[in-house]
Amino acid sequence: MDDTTLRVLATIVPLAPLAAFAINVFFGRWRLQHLTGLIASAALAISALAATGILLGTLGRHDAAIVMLYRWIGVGTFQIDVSFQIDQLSTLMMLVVTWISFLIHVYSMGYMHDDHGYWRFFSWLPLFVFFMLVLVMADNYLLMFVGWEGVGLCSYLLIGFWFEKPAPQAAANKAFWMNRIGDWGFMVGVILIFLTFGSLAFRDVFAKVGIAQSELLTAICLFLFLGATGKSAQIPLYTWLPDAMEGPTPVSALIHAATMVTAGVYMTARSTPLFAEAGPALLVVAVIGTATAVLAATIALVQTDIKRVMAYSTVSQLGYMFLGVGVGAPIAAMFHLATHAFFKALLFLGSGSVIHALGGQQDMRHMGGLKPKLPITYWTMLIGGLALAAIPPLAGFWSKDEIVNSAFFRGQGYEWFWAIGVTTGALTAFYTMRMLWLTFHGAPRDRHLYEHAHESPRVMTTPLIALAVGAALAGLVLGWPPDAGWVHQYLGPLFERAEAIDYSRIAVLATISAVAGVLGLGLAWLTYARRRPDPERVARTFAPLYTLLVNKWYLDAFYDHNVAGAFRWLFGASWAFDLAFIDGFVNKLAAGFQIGGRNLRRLQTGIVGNYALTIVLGLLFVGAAYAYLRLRQ
Amino acid sequence: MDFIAPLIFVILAAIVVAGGLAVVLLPRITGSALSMGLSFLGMAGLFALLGAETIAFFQVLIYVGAITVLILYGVMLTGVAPAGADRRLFFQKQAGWALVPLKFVGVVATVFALSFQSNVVQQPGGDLEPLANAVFRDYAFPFEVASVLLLAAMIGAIALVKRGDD
Amino acid sequence: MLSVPLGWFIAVSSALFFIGAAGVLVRRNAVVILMCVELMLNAANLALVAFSRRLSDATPRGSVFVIFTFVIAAAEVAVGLAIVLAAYRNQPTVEVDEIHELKG
Amino acid sequence: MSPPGVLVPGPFGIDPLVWVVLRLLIAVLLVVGLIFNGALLQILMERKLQAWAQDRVGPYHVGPWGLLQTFADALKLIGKEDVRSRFTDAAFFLTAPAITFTPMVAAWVVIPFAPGVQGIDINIGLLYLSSLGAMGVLGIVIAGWASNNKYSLIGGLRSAGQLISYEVPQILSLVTVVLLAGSLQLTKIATAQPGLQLNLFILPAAFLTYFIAALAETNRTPFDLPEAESELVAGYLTEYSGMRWGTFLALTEYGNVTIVSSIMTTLWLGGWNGPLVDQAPILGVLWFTLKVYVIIVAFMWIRLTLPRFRIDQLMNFCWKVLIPLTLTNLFVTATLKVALPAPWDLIAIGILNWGLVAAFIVLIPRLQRRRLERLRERLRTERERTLAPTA
Repeated sequence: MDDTTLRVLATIVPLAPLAAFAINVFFGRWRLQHLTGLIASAALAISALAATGILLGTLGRHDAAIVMLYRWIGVGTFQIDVSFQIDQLSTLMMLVVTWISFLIHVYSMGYMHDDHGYWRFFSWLPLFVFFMLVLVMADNYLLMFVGWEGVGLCSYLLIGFWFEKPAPQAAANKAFWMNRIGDWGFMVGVILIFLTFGSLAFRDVFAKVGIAQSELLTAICLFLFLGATGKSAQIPLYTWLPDAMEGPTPVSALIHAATMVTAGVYMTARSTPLFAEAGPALLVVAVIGTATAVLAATIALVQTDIKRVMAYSTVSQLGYMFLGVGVGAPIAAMFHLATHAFFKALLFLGSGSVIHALGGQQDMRHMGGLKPKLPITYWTMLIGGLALAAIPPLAGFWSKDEIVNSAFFRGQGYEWFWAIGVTTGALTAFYTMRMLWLTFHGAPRDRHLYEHAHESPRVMTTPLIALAVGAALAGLVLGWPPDAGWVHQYLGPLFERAEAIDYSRIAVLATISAVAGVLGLGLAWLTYARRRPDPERVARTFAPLYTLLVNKWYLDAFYDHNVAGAFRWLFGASWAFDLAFIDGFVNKLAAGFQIGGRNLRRLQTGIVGNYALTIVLGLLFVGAAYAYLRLRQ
Repeated sequence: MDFIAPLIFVILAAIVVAGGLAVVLLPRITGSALSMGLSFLGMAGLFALLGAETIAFFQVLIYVGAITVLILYGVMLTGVAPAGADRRLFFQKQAGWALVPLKFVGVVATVFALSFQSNVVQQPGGDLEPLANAVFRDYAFPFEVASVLLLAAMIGAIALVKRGDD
Repeated sequence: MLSVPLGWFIAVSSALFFIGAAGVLVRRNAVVILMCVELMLNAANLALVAFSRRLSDATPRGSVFVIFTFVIAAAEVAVGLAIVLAAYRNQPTVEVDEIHELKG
Repeated sequence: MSPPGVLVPGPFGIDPLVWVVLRLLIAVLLVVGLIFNGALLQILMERKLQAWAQDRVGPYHVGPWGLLQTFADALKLIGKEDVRSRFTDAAFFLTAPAITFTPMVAAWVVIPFAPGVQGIDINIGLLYLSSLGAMGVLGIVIAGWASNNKYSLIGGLRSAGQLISYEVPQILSLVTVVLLAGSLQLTKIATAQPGLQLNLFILPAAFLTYFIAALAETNRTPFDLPEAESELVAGYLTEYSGMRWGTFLALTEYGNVTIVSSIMTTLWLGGWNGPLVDQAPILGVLWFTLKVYVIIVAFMWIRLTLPRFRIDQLMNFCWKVLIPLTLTNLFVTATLKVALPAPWDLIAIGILNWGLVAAFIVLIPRLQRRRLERLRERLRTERERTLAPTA
């Protein structure tokens, strides 16, 4: 592909959603109304096709293509361009983002059909896609930060989409604040990078990675990772994501499952050259990722809101991705990111379809037995659920397995990560099965809702089917054979291979995790279908544990009371200090000035001319002084 | 041709200085405004003579086309007060007293300035491109700041003259 | 071909500047004072351009400053006139020595 | 044409110094002749066109088909007694027509009629034209002021407000073209449009906005508020008569119309470009004049078709419709020009511009209709409120 074509395509990819945003936001309200969805979807289709074109055109290419649009800031040595880096990583992200977004846009045309904010929805959604594309295509940290903040803004707008209700407002604010903490970290990281390397472009920074002191590099990476924990909902900043489910379901699918929350993973993978040199930073990433995976999976076990189960599941899966990056397998992490985008978007859209069918009911305790009513939704969600539970040969199996296997092969105690990962896999399978069973099987628990349930329209089911195909096949197509599949060959040149792979043991490991997954499924089936053991009795027996889980390990409460309380105390103290010392000093000073002013105000005649005269006299004085000094020389 | 440039200079300088004097001395405020416009025009001519045509036309566009008209607007909206120069004289006396050293310094500065004997060089090809390069490349940031200043001034002016009831 | 010495331009500039300064001191009408301030700004512009042409750098810095002066002059006239109008509305006079409501 | 101040030997062995003076004289005579004759011709044309459109005969007494009517009018104006009210401000009253007339004449210097047929080809031609256009306001304000007549004063102030406001979209539209051509030099802009690759097809939105702004800048209907006879008698012209009036209205107004038409011709219609110009450059004058007159006829046509704006409508239209539109256009054009490589940017800009034109055409009637509905609504509620106690 020649440079001009690449340039045009790379410009079209982000600009098409931006154009859709511009049209919809300016004209959507009055003139276009119900055309906005179509416009946005068409723009996304264009964008997705252009991204595919870029993939096909750059297949054989191993170096990164830089598409510079223009110089954004050029002050002295501080030069920032608006330019895109087209390499394997960004192309993969572009493809995932544009195609998933396209499907979700199409789905939303059905889902949001009767909403009075239809045009508003289809203004923010393409804007989000635009910022997301800027984030993944940027060739420097500052432009990435623009996209980073932009997706945060759109996330805020879309979580609070139904702003007339109090809960979405609160959720939007929470997401905003949590992200702010993370963004602060990211910003500090970026500033440190500039101070250390004198540039923000990825290629310059990575080329010069050796000049930084190891401690400084660790600090940079930890700050960047703090940003990633905010955006990608990891411990300690994960609590906003479950609340973000107050937004419309397509938003949850697109932003809070498939794309935006993976930005942290992408950023960490993109910064691999930094992290690799940064001593303990990778270990921190791995530990946090694993901890988040376990924690979120346990909370997901007891959630009753179908979307919240998904949300905690997303947090958990993101933990897996960070584990992948942390153990030095960014390819596996990116692979999981891609497959996760498919099956999690599918699951969200499927649950959206269920919610749509039940007229807005999200509580699984009111569902049950919906399988005959919603056949397409059921079968597609089943595929998605099995993929999430990592049952071979569906997509999730290949990618997740690779992450935990990488941990195992790393050795040196990293086997623990493998063990925890596999256990968490069983938990994942358990809550997935629980969710599916409670929703679709058994007896209907709410007759009224059941009677009125209906399958969603074509425009919603078609994306479900498309995503189901992806969720079923993506792993096999991209990841077979293990560790030498297409995705490895494609991304391979970007990342150095961390560990040698012992193929003979892969089969054993894969069997173990498959068995773990099946075990989880089976246990859930026994519990909820056969009531052996009865779930209520289990909850009673392990009452303390159950309470702990239902209350989300008391972390939310901890944040609300202790962290916020600590801050409140700090603010109170500083206010008191302010009153006593700073204000006291200022007041005394002011009193002094008052006395002085009372005497000096006679100079203030209120006649402008006098002031002008004073200025001129001052000028004369300065001129005379200058002349005197000049003449004395 | 050597005499033409100094001749033009003298004519333009006379216009500028006479216009400036008229601004100060004419009793009628509209007269002041018009002579200010004249002085600005002469100044534009001086700029053109210096080879800074772009600046010269900006001068016409902004000073003659906008500022003078704006001032005329101001004159007409505030009404023309009768030239009552004899109501409070104490301030004028002060000013006149101050003007003596001021004029003295002015004369000294003028004499001093006349000792710059080197001629002004005229570069070939006009000043449009160097100016554009300077403003939009080297001074891009100050330029942006200046535009923000203009915006602030505009909002401030609107806020100041906006009546409460509309 | 241009044979006007730099000093002449500076002389005109300083003359205009002091005319403007004298005007600010002598005249009592606020609008006239604004005009005189404009004259002073213009005088500065002339000096800037003249020196800039004399130095003949690749970047005409003086001319760039003149452009900034334009901006300042426009802003100053807009805000100044607005203030004069607001004051006039308050107390129908534009004589600066009769407007001293803000006197402390 | 040679740069200013450089001596070139004239034809027929005329001494260089003499040739400079001679050339100046010829140019001045030419331009003055052009302006006077152009005004006479255009007034006749306008009257004939109006008559034609309104199914009348129009002037037919003087000369064959009334062709000499305007010449007679001009003679009458020149011969008229110079009447001036005692209460006018003499100095300003007398200089005001000159203040508006002079920049108009000066503007002709840079108009490129054909390759080589141009006063002077400076590289900031458009800036020159814009700055001269801004100067004319002064004369109108002064005229309104000096007439010592309320109608005149209001007319003058309105005119100043109108001209200053519409200068913004006018210059912004010009800048859009300058962005594409990459030059402020009129000949370069004209030659940058070879064949049918006219800016009119690439930047129709800029053309449209410039056209509208030019209507306002030249005080033509529907923007002729300063001289709105139904409300202001004749605005700033009320106290003027004789040739002073003629200078103001006939010469300056028609001269300005010709100048903005020339600018449009150069910037959007390719200037002198046309068949056979390469072989015979002097043909360019013909093409140029033809294009200019097409635009002038469009001006007259609009005057025949549209009623006058109200002053608030005029200002609203400028600040709320025209300036946002031109700003959008400028922003989009600049972005695309920077973002896309060579052949694509023109295509994209063209598509977006036509889109803007379409949006403009769709939007304006809608806005008007909505305003009208709101007005009717208000009137109805007011009527109901006033009628309520009696009913």
